[in-house]
Amino acid sequence: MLASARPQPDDSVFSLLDDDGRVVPGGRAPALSDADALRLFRGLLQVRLVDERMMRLQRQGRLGFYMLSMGEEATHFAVHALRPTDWVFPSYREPGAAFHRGYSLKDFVNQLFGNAEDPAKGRQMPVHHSARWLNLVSISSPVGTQIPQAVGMAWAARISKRDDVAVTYFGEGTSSTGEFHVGMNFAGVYKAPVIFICRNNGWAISTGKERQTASQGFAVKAQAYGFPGVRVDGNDLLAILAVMEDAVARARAGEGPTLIEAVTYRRGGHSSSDDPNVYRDPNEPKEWERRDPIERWKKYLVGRGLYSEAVEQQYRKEIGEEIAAALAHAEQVGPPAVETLFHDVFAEIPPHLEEQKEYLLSLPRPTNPHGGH
Amino acid sequence: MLASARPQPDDSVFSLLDDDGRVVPGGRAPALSDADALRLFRGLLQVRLVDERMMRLQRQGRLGFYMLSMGEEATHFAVHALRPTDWVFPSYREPGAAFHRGYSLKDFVNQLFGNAEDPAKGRQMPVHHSARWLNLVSISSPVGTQIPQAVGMAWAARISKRDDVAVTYFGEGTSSTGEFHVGMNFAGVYKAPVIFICRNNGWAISTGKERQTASQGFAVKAQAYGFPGVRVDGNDLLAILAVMEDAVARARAGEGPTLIEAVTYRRGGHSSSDDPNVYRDPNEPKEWERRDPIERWKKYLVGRGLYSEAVEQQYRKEIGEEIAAALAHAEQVGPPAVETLFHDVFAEIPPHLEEQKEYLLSLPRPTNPHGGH
Amino acid sequence: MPVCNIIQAVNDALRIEMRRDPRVVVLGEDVGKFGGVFRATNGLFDEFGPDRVFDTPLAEAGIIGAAIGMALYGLRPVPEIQFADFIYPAFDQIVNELAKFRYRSGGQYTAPVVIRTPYGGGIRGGHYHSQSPEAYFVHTPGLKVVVPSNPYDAKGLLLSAMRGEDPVIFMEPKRVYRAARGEVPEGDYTVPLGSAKVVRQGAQVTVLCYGAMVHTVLEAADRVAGEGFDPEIVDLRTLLPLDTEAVLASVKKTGRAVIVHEAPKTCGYGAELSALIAEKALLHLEAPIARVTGFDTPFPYSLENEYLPSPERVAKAIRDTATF
Amino acid sequence: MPVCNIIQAVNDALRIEMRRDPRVVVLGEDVGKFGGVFRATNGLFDEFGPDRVFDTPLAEAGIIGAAIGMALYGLRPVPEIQFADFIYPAFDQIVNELAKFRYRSGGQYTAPVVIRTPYGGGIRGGHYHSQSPEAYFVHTPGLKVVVPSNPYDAKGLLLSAMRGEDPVIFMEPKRVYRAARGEVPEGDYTVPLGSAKVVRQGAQVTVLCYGAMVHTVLEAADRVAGEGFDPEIVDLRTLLPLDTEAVLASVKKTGRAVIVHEAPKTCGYGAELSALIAEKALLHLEAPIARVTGFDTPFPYSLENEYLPSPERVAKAIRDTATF
Ligand SMILES: Cc1ncc(C[n+]2csc(CCOP(=O)(O)OP(=O)(O)O)c2C)c(N)n1
Ligand SMILES: Cc1ncc(C[n+]2csc(CCOP(=O)(O)OP(=O)(O)O)c2C)c(N)n1
Ligand SMILES: [Mg+2]
Ligand SMILES: [Mg+2]
Repeated sequence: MLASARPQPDDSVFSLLDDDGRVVPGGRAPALSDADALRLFRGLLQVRLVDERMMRLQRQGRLGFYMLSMGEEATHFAVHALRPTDWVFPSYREPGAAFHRGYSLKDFVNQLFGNAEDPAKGRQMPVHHSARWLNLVSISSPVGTQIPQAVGMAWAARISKRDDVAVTYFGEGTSSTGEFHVGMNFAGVYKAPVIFICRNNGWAISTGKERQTASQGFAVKAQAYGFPGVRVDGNDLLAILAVMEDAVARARAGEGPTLIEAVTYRRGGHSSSDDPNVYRDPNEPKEWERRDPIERWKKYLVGRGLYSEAVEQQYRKEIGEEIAAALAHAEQVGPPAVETLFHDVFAEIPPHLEEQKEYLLSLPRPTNPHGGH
Repeated sequence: MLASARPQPDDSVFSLLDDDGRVVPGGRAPALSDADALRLFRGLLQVRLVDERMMRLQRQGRLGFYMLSMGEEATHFAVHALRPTDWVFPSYREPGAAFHRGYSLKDFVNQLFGNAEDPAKGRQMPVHHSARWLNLVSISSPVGTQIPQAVGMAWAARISKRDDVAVTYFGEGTSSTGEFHVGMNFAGVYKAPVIFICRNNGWAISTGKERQTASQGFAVKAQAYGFPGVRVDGNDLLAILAVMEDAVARARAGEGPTLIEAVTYRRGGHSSSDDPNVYRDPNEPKEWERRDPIERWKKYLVGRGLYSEAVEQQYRKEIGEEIAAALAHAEQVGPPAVETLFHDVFAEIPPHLEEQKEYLLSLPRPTNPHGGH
Repeated sequence: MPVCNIIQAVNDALRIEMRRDPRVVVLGEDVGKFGGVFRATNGLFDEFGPDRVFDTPLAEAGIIGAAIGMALYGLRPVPEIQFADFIYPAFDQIVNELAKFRYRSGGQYTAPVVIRTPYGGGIRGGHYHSQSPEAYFVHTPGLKVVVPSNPYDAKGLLLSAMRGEDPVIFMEPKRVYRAARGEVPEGDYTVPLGSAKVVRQGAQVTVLCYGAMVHTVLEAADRVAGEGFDPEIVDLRTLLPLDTEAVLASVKKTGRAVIVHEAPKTCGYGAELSALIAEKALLHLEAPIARVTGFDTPFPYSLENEYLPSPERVAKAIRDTATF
Repeated sequence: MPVCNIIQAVNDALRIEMRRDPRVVVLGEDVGKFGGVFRATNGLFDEFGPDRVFDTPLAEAGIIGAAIGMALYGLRPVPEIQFADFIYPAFDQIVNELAKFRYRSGGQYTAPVVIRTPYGGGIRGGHYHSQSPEAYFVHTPGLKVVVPSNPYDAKGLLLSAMRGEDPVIFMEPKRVYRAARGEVPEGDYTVPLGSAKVVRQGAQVTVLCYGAMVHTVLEAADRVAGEGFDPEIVDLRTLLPLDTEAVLASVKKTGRAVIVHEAPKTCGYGAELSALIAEKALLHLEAPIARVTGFDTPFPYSLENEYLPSPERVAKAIRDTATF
């Protein structure tokens, strides 16, 4: 007599492009200008190239830490459906979302180096960007904390009678946190204009997705909060854009939140500190290579007659040069000035911090006491 | 194209007894001996009578604080489906669950008074019982904290290769906490033998249930965790027992957790400190009076030929006398000895606490410095 | 100047600021129509409506997380945590997020959220309706911590907190919510954060205290004054930033210090005060620094009067320190 | 006696205890097959299987909440929190539940859970992989707090913690996880909780420290010894219960105290040490008590070497205090 659990939503994942980049029969593709289609291609490429370069740099000991998103790049460009006045709360694995909103490679690399030109003043580890001028909210390491914050912001927009929406990204592992629940639940209750993008890349460090939940996928979780959830092929940029357009329209129209589960795969390690071969079958990532989101988008461009080898080479060259220039610059910029250690704790430096600052400034600048990094 | 939220489970609530205590046509009632049916009746009555007496006492200023469960008593007796070796993690509003497992009125009242004979040594506010000898876990005020604990215990039983199950109670408001999510999710992943009883009594202090979630009811939330959820009429003890028997059988057989939403109503205030007429329509509770769980059970007994006015009067008399005796006793037992303040912080008193103890014992015993309570 | 209690003063401050600044919103459990379990938000829902005063689902992490998001958008949220004992589910949001937003973003983002929460014992609330968690927040860089002891300060400090640019933990002494009454000017005024107040001038021993304990200390002072002692009492009002000057000036004058708080002794705020004095005024000291505090046990129920610093215990510490 | 590092010592202690006591289970994020992001649980999954070593979903509140439930059932859970910076989502479970179970149930229930967590800076981890939250736990009655500085103590203290009847926060100094090497006996031995160790005898000034800072202090001592100073260094090992006798004995002997820790200064553990001395050894003091600590800012990234107490800063404090 137990009203047993309703059948879980089936495993089906919404997609628009097949593996060869063709729009599936009957697929209603969103409108996308040629320029935008190419811009997105360039964006995808940029993330890939930046990742490759930074991982190399890290291996060479020139960069402390890095997190790459190989294979997940398409998810970053969900933000294409937003207006500049909308807000994005990223996690650490969507640099493309920042680039697409206008975050420069120079700022990006300065942040990685935590140098004096880092827009966030060298305060955070690499890949924790912050760009107030782009409505990109400061990234935090503790996972999930941004979820209720995004809801609060969306709700603030609504009670301020503006139609801004907020988007937040997180991994499938993060759906296990209390903050996920609390944020999703507030969003449902307030019908806040917020979109939750759960990048289901299969892994949370060494922990597989089936260890995060016994539910069939993550989109189903929206049912607990009374709003729609949708599973989308996270390697299919066109499908992502379509789903996002709907979700944004719903949010802007006051119809409330949407949970988007983007099914993808973390082909690399969790971070530059991680060796995934210790805990997973090295063949697993290979299977996902043929579903590469960039290759798929390229084929889509081919289908639209927009692709040419020359254009790609041009992009690669430009990006490569930009990266090189940004690196060359960043490496010669020094660290932030010592006194900045005490700035921004409060709006004004209170007396006890002023005293600590003076004490520190009175000392000789330390040599690195903990061994070189 | 959004795979919009699946239809919410309908509002239907499983029940077996109609308002006149008759088993509904086709209803498969669980086996219940005459003795048990009567024992449950006595238990229901006891909760009601205890609540009435304690609220009076509180109003007279003889008791600091009390929380009553008028109208929700049937939910307490879900524990009837358990073995004594199973475990119960109650919230503050299920005294019947404790009584049914053997918690005496004497212990109950001593706890309310926090006197030297309180089994928990006067450490907690009234209605926060603890009875290790009955596998009743110490009740905590912060709501929801017991949920992951119950899961951990259930899972401990499983990995210890025993078939004990754990049951935890909480209110519908508590489903909004992070702990609810985290506990439910762990339970799903580990298939822990645990039963979650969500007493949906419509209110969390002044906050109505529709302010806690945008989902249709609370049972649906189990879908997010990959195990069954069921809505049961929380004023129908027979239905509760039936649903519990199934859930316990599933748990013991290693089939995993169940979420039971018991739909009921908080007819009284949140606690003795609360006046619900400030925030809700005074007619609302009246509508629920005709669905009184005790009246319904009485009619069920009548149908089974078990009820007689004389038996009820006998129960009432016995209970009344037991309460009176427990009160008379509790009121003359003094508070715990001063030195007990320092016991049980750790297994042994460490030096710094020993010193604090000696200091306190060296002082004259204080008169109540903060005005009488 | 009408006489009112702390709840009324807090309510008044909220109302004044909500009228003055449309960005101010109030959120929390039961703060809406009901007006809060202590009635501190009473009437605000009626006056400002459901877009500025909202009941939330039961989740402190959500209350603070959402408040942060609202503040990032430009609003001025004033969330209520029903009891300080229930603030811990939001601890990560407070300690890792709220406190660090300005710093970690290099000053780009600020989250001026003022968290109001009733704290402290003396209401027969046992471990979960009596705690004084101020030390956790004082130890967290990026938060200001304010604890008024009376209606005048409560109103003036809360108005300052809401007008500041930093996050503030505003702890209200619930034991004296209604008992501490005093004259409170109508309309607008502020008491600046970071300034302590000498509430009794004296020459012999400095007593540092805050919140509900100020009343206990005043009672103790009355007793010992009758015996010829002459304590000076400093009501700290803001724990961070602390009015170090006022503290040190008084201790240097008297050469003796007694520190009083309800929270457990070990690593409580009193430890910081004592360390400050040992660092900056050691040579002025003529007696060991005494701490009169809650004991290092969870807050008890039946024995709360034994647990809480009493006028007797404070009086004894004053005598012992003065005659050392 | 083989030489090993702290990670190996911790791993060894876990293995010994899991072999000895079938009630011991290990849980946390990535502690299973992978063996933990710092590899402290390496090999345990293979030896003890999935019923005794489990990966959890990503939720610290669940890890600690479940561990409490397991302990109530009679198991001996040793959860890992991946970084101390991520312990706050479990703060309510730790502070309101774990710490109070024995007390609130009048001794009926106990939850002897040992929470292992790497803490501290010096690994270029920024605010969220560098924190030292020990003061929060020391201020919470009902918890023991242990911070080893070297492999020998790490193993012996962890074995003691797992065999005790109380909840323990076991903080592992990740900066020296691999760098601090030393001889560690094979097999079983314990180092009792609550006993400090004088790691350098000296006559002139007492330096109190723990965890990774012990190494910084030793380096500072080497420098100042060359200049003719003679500091005594006490490695506290257990912060609660503190070995008060050892601390006071040393301070009474030297008459001077320097306290060193990484956590922010205000209301840090050093405040308690200072207050203790000001209470119990004031008359022996010949100089103000100095604290060399992290600054009252969030833990920075680029400037972490400026933030952390350096041998230079400690050396300066020793010189200043000794010559005061
Ligand atoms: C609260 C918290 N606990 C633990 C960690 C350590 N940690 C960093 S990333 C990560 C896994 C996150 O997995 P997922 O959410 O799937 O995101 P992904 O890395 O796959 O993008 C963990 C456990 C953390 N950052 N925050
Ligand atoms: C974490 C936490 N926050 C707030 C409170 C204050 N509080 C006590 S009971 C309650 C409402 C609980 O409602 P519900 O879960 O529906 O249980 P009910 O009282 O209806 O049985 C609240 C908000 C608390 N006890 N714990
Ligand atoms: Mg992932
Ligand atoms: Mg309820």
